[in-house]
Amino acid sequence: MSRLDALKTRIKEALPGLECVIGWQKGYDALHNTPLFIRGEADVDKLEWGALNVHNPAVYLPSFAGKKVGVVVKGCDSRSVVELLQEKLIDRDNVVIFSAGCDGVVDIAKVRAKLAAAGLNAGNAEKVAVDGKTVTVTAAGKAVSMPMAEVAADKCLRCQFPNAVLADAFVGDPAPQVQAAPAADADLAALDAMSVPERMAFWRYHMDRCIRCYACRNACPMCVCRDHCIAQSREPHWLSQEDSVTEKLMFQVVHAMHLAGRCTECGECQRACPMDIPVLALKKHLNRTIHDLFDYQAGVDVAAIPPLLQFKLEEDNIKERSW
Amino acid sequence: MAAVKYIPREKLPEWLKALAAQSRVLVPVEEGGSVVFRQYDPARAPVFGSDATAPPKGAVFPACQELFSYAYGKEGEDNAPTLKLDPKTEAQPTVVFGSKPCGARGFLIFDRVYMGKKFPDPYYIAAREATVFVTMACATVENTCFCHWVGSGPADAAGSDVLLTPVEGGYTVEAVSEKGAKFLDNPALTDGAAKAAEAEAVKKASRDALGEAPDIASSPAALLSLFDDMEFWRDQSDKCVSCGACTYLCPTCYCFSITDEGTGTAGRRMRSWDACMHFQFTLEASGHNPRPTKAHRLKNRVGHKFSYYPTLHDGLIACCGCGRCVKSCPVSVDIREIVQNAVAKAKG
Amino acid sequence: MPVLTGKELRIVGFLCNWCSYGGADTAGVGRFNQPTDLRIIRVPCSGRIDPLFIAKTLINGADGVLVSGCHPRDCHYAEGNFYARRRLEVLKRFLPILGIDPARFDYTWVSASEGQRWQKVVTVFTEQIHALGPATRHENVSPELLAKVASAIQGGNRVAA
Amino acid sequence: MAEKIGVYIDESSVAPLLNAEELAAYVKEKCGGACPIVKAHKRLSSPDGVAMIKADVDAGELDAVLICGTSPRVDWDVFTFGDKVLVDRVNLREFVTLSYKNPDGSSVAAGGPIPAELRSMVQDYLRMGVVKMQKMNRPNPELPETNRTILVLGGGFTGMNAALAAAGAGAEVILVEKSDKLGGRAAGLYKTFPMNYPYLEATDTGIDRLIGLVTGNSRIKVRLNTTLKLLAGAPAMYEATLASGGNEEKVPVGSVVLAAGWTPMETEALAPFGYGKFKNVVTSAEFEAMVKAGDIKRPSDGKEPKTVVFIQCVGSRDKSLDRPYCSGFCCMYTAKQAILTKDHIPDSQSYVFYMDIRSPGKMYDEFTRRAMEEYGARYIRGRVAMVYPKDGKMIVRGADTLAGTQVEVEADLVVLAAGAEAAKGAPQLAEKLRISYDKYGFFMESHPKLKPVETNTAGVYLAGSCQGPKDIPQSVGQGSAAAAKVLALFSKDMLESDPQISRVDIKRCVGCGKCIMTCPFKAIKEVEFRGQKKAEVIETVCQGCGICTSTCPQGAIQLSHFTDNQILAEVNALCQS
Repeated sequence: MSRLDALKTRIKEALPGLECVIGWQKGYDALHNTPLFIRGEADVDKLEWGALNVHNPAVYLPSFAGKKVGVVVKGCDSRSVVELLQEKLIDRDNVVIFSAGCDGVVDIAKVRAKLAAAGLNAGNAEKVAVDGKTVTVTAAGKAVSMPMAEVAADKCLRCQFPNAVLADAFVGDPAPQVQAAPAADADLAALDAMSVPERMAFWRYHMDRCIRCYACRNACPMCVCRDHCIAQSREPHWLSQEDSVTEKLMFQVVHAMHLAGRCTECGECQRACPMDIPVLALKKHLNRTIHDLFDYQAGVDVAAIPPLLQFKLEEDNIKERSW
Repeated sequence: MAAVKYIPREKLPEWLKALAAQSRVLVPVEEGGSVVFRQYDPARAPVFGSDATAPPKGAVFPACQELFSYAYGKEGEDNAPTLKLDPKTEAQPTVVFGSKPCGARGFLIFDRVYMGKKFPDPYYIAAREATVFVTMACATVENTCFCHWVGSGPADAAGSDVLLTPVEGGYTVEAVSEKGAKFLDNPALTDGAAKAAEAEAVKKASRDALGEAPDIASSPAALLSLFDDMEFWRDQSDKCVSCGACTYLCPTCYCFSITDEGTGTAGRRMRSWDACMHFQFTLEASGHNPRPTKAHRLKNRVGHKFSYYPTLHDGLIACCGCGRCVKSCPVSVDIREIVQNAVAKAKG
Repeated sequence: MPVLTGKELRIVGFLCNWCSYGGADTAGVGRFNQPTDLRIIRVPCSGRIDPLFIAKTLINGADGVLVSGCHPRDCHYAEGNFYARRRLEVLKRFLPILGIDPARFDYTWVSASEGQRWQKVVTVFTEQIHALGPATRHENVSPELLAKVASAIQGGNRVAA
Repeated sequence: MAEKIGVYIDESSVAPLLNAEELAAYVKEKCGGACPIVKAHKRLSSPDGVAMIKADVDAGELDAVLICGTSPRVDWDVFTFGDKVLVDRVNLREFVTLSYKNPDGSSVAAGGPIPAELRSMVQDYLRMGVVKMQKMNRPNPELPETNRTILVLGGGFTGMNAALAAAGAGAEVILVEKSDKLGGRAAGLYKTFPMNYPYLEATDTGIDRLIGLVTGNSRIKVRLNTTLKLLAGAPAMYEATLASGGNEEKVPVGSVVLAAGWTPMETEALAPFGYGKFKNVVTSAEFEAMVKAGDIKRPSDGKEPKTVVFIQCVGSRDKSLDRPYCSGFCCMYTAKQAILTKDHIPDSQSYVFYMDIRSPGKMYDEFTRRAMEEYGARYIRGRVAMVYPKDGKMIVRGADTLAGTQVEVEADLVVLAAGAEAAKGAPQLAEKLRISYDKYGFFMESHPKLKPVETNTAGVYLAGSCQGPKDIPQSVGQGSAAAAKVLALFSKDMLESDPQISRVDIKRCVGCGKCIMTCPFKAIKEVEFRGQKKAEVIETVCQGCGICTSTCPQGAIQLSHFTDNQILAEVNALCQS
């Protein structure tokens, strides 16, 4: 039985006791899947499992507070579930986790770029076929094959958790671990190579086109403030309505700092950005910092205490300056 | 209507430079993978091939605009309180060059609200009158395009002043409005009669590529009939994450918010885009929110475009079918699907 | 405003009420010579300092930010400076990726009795900021630099050729 | 939100460098829209200054008062104007006029032109003060319970007197003593130099009677073998953590009187005189114990000493030891010990080596004269060069600077008047209480004349030798003074204005509980509100640190007086210009 069929079987069994089960289905075109909310048995057959399941369905869980729901997760998504459980934002008894081994998902932006390089528009995609190591997209009647390694999401290239860290129903064979991960993601490496003034210019360049839709925030499973985010409140009034780069970047700093020690690097912030702003690099850098300072990784242990909510009398890796 | 003119592709910079000498010229350029409208810079080649990620909405209706500055003070021996106001209504002459028809058509929806008799908006009127749209008809269409659903099309000139159509080697140029006619007076433009037929063929081809539009004429009534069907709206909005991408990138969304930004006793009154998908949009001072869930808010977004607005404005749908809300949505919420679902559901 | 026209730079200090604010008072009462660039914002505890205050201050154009609290283990509220230490260190390491020189921000501990230590800290920090010079604001980034970084990350090129 | 702010500039804080009227004009120009009253006054903390502000408040013109002058750590209890108005401070004295020097390090000439740096500094602080005040929220009428218990640290003469004075006025007192008995240094004394009429005889210290009074007082709870581990909170809302044995206990207190006392110098200063090497060299404290036991003997052989040499200023006034100060009471107790020696051993002869006789107390000089004239003690003005044994005696060799000769005395017993040092652990205690101490470990008062028993930590007072060496009468006086100051503090409705505590905006709170995790005082609890988890501050437990505020990502919990908006207003005032 395929992973997909096994998942469907398990979901059908559990569905009667659940408000709904969150997964993925086909979207408006061949290149896009979209979240699926299974409320009846007929919906189960819409379920998809594969490289186009780019979304992190954990983002929806806190909104079902008090109701018992099921969620289908990839390995990376499961870390968000763990983090939500750790922060008591969802209740373990109220969530049933379905999962299967994940062979990686595509980064639609990378696919778009590949198509553009071939003179095609992703907006004309007609067919997508994924077989193991190759993704083939047909657009405007022309098929373009691209190696999965070149269009996979950054997180997949360095994936430590292709299998869920926490699941109630894990079906099929576990997916193999990623071998020979790159030392650093390309975006982080590019920023690392820049001088400090160049980095300022970099953010000035990219944040300028931010439209402040807050998709980065709302797609983030850890942004639980959501409707009460300080970005849009007057009490407190952290950000003005002025659409300057300063204010826009400040929001990214708010988002990143609020995620320090909580971010599982699922990449939804950047994937969601309609303006293709590389906001994930900030979180990647911060995660690296948190790891260096506190030897901590978010979303792997429900019982862990986030590093910024605790302290040591003598810190191992913080050296205070002398005057 | 004036005769069709023609401009070869390589002459475009010449025309743009001439225009830029007289006014602000905004053209679509690539920036970090997105296409946005920026002031024309000969060093940056405009991108006319694909539809801009963000429409040229900000050219007339900025994302954030200072309405006036204010300062409270004291004056004279008796310390009489004073308030100084400094309104900023003047608008800069602007040419929006290379927008797709849907980008310009959006302002038709604005015009009825901000240039109507009831509440004329001086800021909008000044900017609108100072802006000329030189629009580029679509030679190709995308999966998300649905302009033909809402009474528009890939070569729709409504809302534009000049219409360009890409043809072999260049573009045909047609004046659509009187304002636009003045813009054709440039040596780079030659007679385009010979290219007219080819241009018409391009227009037809892209229109044909869109295929047949479904009948959504009943959408105003259908959506109204589903107003209280919250289960329907829950199902439609399940996957929505309540961000503002659809709204801010929509050429027809015209809602705004007003805030005072200042420290101490002086500051500025700002008008900025608002998004009905955000919780804050209808949040009342008491803390009560008449649209507390994303289901309420999505219902409003779809209802406003396909029911409430057309009901008030002679059946004009407040959507130009550009498909940005579909394409840019992080979770691919598809407004076409919702409207069709509503129509189907209302039929029973 | 005239303050920034001279050689003075804009340095903002966040000081905890119980220790460092007292230390700065002590330095004043002792009439210790101090640089004049610093403006002090009083907070009850270094644990009250949201790192975002510092980020906001620097992003909005301040040339330097100095935070000072009670020495570790001497916090008036027992634990505030321990939380602060973690948060502030994380922020300090976050700043460079934003394009802000981390030397523009420092945090330290000064007790209410350490007027002389306060004088030293302020003096050394102010010299450090003067060595860096005025901070660049986003609106003043040069077009050359912008052009240089424009293609640094080729993430989502959605433009058809 | 304050909309009608009265701004008051304290001339005594800004003059002569700055002109208070000019500053008032600046505030009026820049912030006039929010400040209906802007005034300068010669000295705001004077009764006249307070009355002026109070009159404006009573006239109903104001909803907030901004005091621009001294540091908020000073006079914090003077400026309270009831729960209708907010009060905040702008520090123009410590931060501006006292600390300002020209860039070249020179001081500003009074009356000369005001340097641009100084002008911008004072203007920035004034604007910051106004914008912060504009964002300050109205006082909350719900007040936390206040505590008026006085915690006295130190069960010596000073501490017991402070405790008795306070208890006598009806206050509850907790008297903490780190040793196993009350009495402190005085308990080791046989007698003290005369302190009462006719000031002729050494007299009983009265310590036993004092201990009796303290232990017999129902308002005073004595805790022996106990130390202060931590003091958290604010005046009338402090929480003291007391450690005793292995146990810790948290006790609510309203204020603290520090009477930590002193300790005699030890070996380092005493070694040059043979102390520790020769049995017959003893400290004055050891000698006093002999006298108290009625048994003055040479430690080496138990014989009664006939020749006793007292050496004064051992460790005191000694720059080489970094103890340049005078210990104050050694001259007097040495004279007393010389007299007592004669009393106990009539055929004895005392010698006193001294640098100067310092006996400024009432009838003190008369007493030292009696030692010389009636008891025949021989006073030799000069330093002792060396002390060494010879044939069972101690040879004390020194200079007689008045005679200009060297002298040698063959002594049976040498008594060293060891100087006073700050009590052990005094700096650590000071750090716990956030008060200042000098380089010798003595605590610093707020102001030598205006606030002699106050510290710069609100609600913490000091008395006795922990501030510097003092004799018993001075210590008693300070103990009583400290008690009076605490009682004065408690006599006011000091908490009529808004307490500095955190509050939860229940609409914004998402119930994640991060604030509960980081609150050091367990002052936040989880509650259910319309079926949703929310945080709630236990106002009486909240100490006002604000850790929760910087922990909460949605800013739903805000520390009053230091809200995000207030701090942001200050930041904006500094960055937007």
